[in-house]
Amino acid sequence: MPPQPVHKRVHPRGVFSRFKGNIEAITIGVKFFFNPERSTLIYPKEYIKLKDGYRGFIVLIKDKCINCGSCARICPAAAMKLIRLPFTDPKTGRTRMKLWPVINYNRCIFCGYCVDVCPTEALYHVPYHDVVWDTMEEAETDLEKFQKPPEWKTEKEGIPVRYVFDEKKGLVKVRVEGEE
Amino acid sequence: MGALEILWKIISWPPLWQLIVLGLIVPLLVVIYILWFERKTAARVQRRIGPLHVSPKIAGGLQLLADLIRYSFQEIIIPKTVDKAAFISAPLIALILSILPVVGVPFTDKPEWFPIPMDYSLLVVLALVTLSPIFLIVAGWASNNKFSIIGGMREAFMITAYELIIIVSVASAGVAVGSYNIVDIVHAQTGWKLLGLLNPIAFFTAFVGVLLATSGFPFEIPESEHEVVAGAFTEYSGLMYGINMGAAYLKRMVYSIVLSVAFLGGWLPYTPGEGFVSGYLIPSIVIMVKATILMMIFSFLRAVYGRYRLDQALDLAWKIMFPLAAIGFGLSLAEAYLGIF
Amino acid sequence: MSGFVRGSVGYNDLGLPGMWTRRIGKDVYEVFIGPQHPGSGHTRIIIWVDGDIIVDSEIDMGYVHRTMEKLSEGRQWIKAIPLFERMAIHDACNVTLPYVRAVEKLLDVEPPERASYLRVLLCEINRIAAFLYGFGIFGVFLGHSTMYMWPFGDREVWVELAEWLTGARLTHTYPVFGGVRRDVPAGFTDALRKAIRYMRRRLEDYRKIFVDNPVIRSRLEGVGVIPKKIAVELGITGPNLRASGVEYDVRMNHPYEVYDRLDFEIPVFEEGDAYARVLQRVEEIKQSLRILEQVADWLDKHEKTPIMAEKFWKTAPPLYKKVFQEQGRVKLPATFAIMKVPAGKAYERGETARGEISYYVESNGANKPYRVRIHSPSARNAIVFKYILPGHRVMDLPAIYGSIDYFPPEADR
Amino acid sequence: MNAQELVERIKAVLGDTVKKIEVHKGEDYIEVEVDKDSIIDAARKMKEFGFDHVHDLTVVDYMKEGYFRVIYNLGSYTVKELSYFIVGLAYNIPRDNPQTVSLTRVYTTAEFQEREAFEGFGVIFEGHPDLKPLLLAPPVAEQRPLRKDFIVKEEPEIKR
Repeated sequence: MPPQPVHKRVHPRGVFSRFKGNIEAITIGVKFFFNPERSTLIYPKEYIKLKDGYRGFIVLIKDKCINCGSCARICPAAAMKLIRLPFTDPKTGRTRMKLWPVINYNRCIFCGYCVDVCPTEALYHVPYHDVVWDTMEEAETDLEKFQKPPEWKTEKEGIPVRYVFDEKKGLVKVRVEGEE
Repeated sequence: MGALEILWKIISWPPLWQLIVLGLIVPLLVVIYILWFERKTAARVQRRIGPLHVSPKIAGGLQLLADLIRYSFQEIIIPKTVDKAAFISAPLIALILSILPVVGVPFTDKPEWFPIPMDYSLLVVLALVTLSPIFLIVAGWASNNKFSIIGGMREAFMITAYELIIIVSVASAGVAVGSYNIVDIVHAQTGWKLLGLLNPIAFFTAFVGVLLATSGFPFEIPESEHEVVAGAFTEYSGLMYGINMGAAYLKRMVYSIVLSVAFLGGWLPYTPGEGFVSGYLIPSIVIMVKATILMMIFSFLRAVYGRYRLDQALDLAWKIMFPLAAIGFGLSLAEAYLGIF
Repeated sequence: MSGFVRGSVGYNDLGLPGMWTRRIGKDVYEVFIGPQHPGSGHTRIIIWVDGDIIVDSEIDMGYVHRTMEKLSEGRQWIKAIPLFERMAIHDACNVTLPYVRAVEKLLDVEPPERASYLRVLLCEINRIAAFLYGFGIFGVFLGHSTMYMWPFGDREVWVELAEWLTGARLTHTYPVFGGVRRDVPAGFTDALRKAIRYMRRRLEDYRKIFVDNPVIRSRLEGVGVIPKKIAVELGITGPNLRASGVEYDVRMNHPYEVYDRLDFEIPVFEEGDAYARVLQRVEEIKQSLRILEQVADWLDKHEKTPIMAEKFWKTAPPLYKKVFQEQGRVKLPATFAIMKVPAGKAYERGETARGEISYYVESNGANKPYRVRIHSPSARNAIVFKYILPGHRVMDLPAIYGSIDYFPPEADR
Repeated sequence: MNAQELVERIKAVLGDTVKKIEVHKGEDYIEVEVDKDSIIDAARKMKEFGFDHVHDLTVVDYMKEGYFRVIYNLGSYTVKELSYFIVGLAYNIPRDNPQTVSLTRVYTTAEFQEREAFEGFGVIFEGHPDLKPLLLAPPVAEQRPLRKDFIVKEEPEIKR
């Protein structure tokens, strides 16, 4: 059934509803004052352990890469670049120049196009994105750096938590323990 | 008489005591507590945690001290275009004047501990509390900033709204008892004959009046952030801004003290005895606790209400609160006639 | 009445609103609200006040302008999706969907049914999140700090859902040409139902503390009234238009995706004041929850079928199909990066949280758009500040600004 | 009502002023090309017909052909059967002398949109009450950034 318009009107206001409104507002304030339903994340003492499939930092598996360059071509922010590096084929022993992707996290917008367009699944996301670099140069990767995930300090220092959906409280913070 | 004894005599001279304890130490502690409470209560209602990082063990209690230190070390910027003398002096005078009314409040019924013994103390207090808003307007005017001037003008409008309400409704306490001496008013309330219970209308109007006067929610109009940035304080920075804000809270404290002696029975149910502890310390603590509870209620309302429009606040003050205050006054007269006190 | 002019408009013969005010003279104060003002966002509203009454006003936008129309001409078709998303990142799916649909029109591609449902799913999640965002901003404009924190906290529920579905909190880049990028993960619909029930309960709390709060009602009732005729004349859009009594919603008048198969209402309020606009948004959240329930039911009942159009999915290698089966993730065809779109023009619109967004897309057969013209809802609503503000008090400015739910990055594009 | 019927009705409403009518993909967008001189007249007629607001004002720069195409995309809020469609009221103006008339007297909605077209393309709308840049700062607007000869430099994909 297609949507239908329904006309509504603002309910009028009288002395009684004013009084009732005040009482209701104060009551609910008092209710939350005595029973605060907090869900604040005390970052970085706690950090969210993100779900699988989160589009975080991108890592290259060099062995799978076929140097097609699709990732760089589809990158909307021009963060993924192709660099020319010599590559020695282990079978034939011949050295050729090949195009390899590297990423510049100063520009990356984490859209995940590169991961999704890669025909051999040579790129994958790691489920975090909160890393601080001291300089802009550090955020640029070379081919070596691109092959391992960036160092995640938050994980070492904080307690992993996860938010669970709840009917009463919306999101409930749960500690993640013993999950590896 | 040794030198120590003379020194002790000087220090324990009530007016000096009042100056140090009630004028400096107690307000600082109370304001720090109230600011902390205000932030924490808002956080609780809003499902947050509130200040935490400075001292997590006592729920961020030292956050305010940290803020204070930060304020003190911030650069005080005085723009070129302001009227310097007025710009600097207005907040200082406002600070002094906002705490001044305490001189009229006896915190006990033993005359030797009075700051200044007088027979019309309630009226004197009411007269003194009306002084400080002028300097807020001066501060706004001296800032030479459009938002400051608008904020100052709003404060000027608000004075016309709240002054009469507070005076009429607090004065009705004196009318009911038949004396404007605060000691008499408190004495008359012994035996749970609290004026706040016997004349709830006057208490309510006085409460709303204080909200209006101290720009507490829902009447936070003179410095409403989203229209006039910070009202009269827009150009102030660093400690000067802190002084301005502190003056507002001191004003609220003084009003709360007035309300708690006039309507909530002052140092009752405790009966002051002889000596410093029984005669002065405990009664004043009782009063401060009552005043603090009132201030906590004021702070709590911040979490529940938005702000009224200026004309609506004036409407409410003149069309509803002022007649109510007059009715409260009449109720007090009737109670005095019936001889309840 | 000599010496008095009506409102701000001397040149318009349409009789737009505004009360009788004095001519701008030397006793009129010029106040610049913004762009650094706490109550303006990244825009500037210049008002001329006579006492407490706004005599004339003008909006000066463009502080966060990014020339998206021009930028899109320089990049391939698919690269424009993440770009346009940045207009309103908390409403990302709604904002990009019409562009995707316009290009699909040119490509002659229809998304599969399941993809359509998934698009609607994310659109409605985004819509609720965007409404809650608007409520938060509105609350704090009226000095109601609790109403700032609560919707922002509850918005997290929806953002979390969107993150679970798409892998990103805000800039989902979810719809692509021919379908969507991910299928629903296991257990998603249960969480969605929990979120729906939770939101329904929370709306009652909002009503108590904000919507029915007498202070808020006093601030909003009769303020910023846009009568029906003027709403149409100014061409405002979205909940603001419907709060003025116009029965217009793109989901109803020009149904896209599967909206014509879902059972929901288009609430319409008659009053046209700021309070009606608030209630309008509350009602729309309720309707969005209804839509989400139906989408959740549909997703539970139906098998996992491809969510990419046959044209692109047919040629997909086995690895792609394996990834989809295992992870629910659609690998994009490599042609997307260099895809050429047949020449032609397409016009597509969609209903975002703030109103109707429309894309005029023209292709000349190249791999880049020839011209993309975006008209975003906030840009269409901006005209309100010029014509509705005069005659109100200065303190009504935040009330009107908040009730319009004006979002500068979206208006500036 | 389908698109063909609407085309017939628009023809009847506008009469001779119509130069060309095109129904674009999706059958919901109709482009009506009219004579530049009769645009105000055509707009008045369309407004009476039921297209009560300017949905969007688009200018397309055809640099090679040497003209701008100004398209007033009209929509309807009040007439339900028309609201499905968008009608683009289009006309061409020469690129070297982009002078035209403003429709603000007919459609108040067009005011901000004409300003936007003015800053992006330099199209001068005569009779506009307040023709100045809307989004851009005046020095940037001077360069008419939406014209095709304004090139935005993008980063190449391959690092040298």
